[in-house]
Amino acid sequence: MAAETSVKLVIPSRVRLVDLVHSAAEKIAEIAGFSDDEMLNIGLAVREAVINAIKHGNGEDASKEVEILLEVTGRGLRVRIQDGGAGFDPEGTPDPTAEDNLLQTSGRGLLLIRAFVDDVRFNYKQGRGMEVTLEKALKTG
Amino acid sequence: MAAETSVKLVIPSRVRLVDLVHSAAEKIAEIAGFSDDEMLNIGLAVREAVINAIKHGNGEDASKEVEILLEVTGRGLRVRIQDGGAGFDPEGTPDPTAEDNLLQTSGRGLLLIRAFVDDVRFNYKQGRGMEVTLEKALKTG
Amino acid sequence: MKSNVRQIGHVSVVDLSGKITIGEGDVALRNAVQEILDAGNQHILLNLEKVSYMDSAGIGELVACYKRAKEKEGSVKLLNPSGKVYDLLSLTKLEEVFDTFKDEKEALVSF
Amino acid sequence: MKSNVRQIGHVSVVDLSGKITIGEGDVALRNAVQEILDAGNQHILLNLEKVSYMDSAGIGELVACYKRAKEKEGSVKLLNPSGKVYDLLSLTKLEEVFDTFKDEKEALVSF
Ligand SMILES: Nc1ncnc2c1ncn2[C@@H]1O[C@H](COP(=O)(O)OP(=O)(O)O)[C@@H](O)[C@H]1O
Ligand SMILES: Nc1ncnc2c1ncn2[C@@H]1O[C@H](COP(=O)(O)OP(=O)(O)O)[C@@H](O)[C@H]1O
Repeated sequence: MAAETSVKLVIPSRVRLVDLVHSAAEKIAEIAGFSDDEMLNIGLAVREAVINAIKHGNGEDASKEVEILLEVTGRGLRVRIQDGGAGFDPEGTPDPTAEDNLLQTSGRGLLLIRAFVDDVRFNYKQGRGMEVTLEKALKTG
Repeated sequence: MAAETSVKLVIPSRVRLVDLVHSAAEKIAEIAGFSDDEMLNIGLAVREAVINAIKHGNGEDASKEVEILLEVTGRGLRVRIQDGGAGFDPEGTPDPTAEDNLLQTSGRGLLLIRAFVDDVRFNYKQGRGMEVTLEKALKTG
Repeated sequence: MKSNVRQIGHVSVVDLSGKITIGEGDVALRNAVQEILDAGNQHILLNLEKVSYMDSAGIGELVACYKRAKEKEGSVKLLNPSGKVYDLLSLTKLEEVFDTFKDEKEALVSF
Repeated sequence: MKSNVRQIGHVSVVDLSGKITIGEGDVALRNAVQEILDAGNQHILLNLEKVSYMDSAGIGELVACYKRAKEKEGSVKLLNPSGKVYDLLSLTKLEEVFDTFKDEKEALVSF
């Protein structure tokens, strides 16, 4: 395991487990030293990425797992969310804030993820699935 | 993974991560349908077992992991806590409620674990470490 | 999430509290609004003051409610989105969709 | 965990709130009691009314405080352990060790 302060969670693809992962992410953010407001943001970003892994990555197939690694790094927090799906092109999704899309009832998850952490990386691993990495640095000074 | 509603957590042996595991155990107990009071009891039992795994099992060596599996079963909840330690004889520990031991400042963890769940099993796995299994059934009727 | 409906004239004010999130809050919101529409009312003011946050499913459900009311020639407006909820509405540009008020009376007369 | 000390005559009443658990609450309790003893006071009433729960480390620290006060010819007594905390004291048979009170005035005159 990479960091001394880290938690790996492995869950079957069930939406009812999202709250638990969300709380764990908030706790780790608190331990890492983030403010209450940043903690909420990190929690929401992790939540959205986990929901995507469960729904889009694993198609809510409870026999498929989602693995979430929460790590306190020297700079802040790193979160990796791994599903067992076919991946997707993150640049190919429609912009939910475009005039024509405002009345869509979905499609806002990636927007929230990108807004609430500093860096989001998508990495498709052949034979494993999609790995989404979120990074958030502690404010210094 | 055994149960459709389950969470596996893997943590390095650090006491500061105990609260996070404790909350996850409470959440799973809630999902399983336990009452608030039983949820508190389950949380405390898991907490004590995880503290023991971190301190006694792994000697707070952060390079050693503790694995916690929380599973909603047909009957209630099962929790497995696995450390990387040398194991111990659970029958060989002193009774903290004996007159002579009342003023000891430690030695009450196993008592609490046994009091707060229905069944506790200790299973030493050669080359892996101690596995403690807690079971708690939902009250029916 | 909890909801409570107050009927004030032709406006149904829905006091929401808790989180509007996937699997629970979003379903509760959908049901609350559907009941109002089924009862033949179509002017809905969602009081978000006590909603601590929403996720994308909750935000999607807000939009779904808006569209359902619109289909019945009605409308959904928002009262007092606070902190994080306000940030989310602004981030998703849904401020442009929803009429939003700080004062309940002002909101009521706007319908 | 939070603590606040009120000195009433020769008794130091420590109002505790939160959780007395490993790594935080237990250390906070130890420090609070040590400060009282260091200041030359040795009659201590721990008000547990707002303590939601303890783990075995917290319980152990309660006992450690008791012993430290005793060494200085003092005592540690308990006020209003509620719910889960009461259960824990009874389960561990520490009721037999600690004088425990429901009423602050009764506790105060007992020292
Ligand atoms: N882990 C994933 N695996 C496969 N596809 C994904 C994943 N995450 C997101 N997507 C794709 O990106 C689209 C946009 O995702 P998002 O912005 O979260 O909105 P929503 O989940 O509401 O559709 C999804 O509809 C899906 O097609
Ligand atoms: N996972 C474990 N690995 C090794 N030894 C253990 C483990 N859990 C408990 N023990 C042993 O059992 C003893 C009693 O444990 P417990 O009742 O929890 O009290 P405490 O942890 O305060 O000593 C410990 O002191 C330790 O020697």
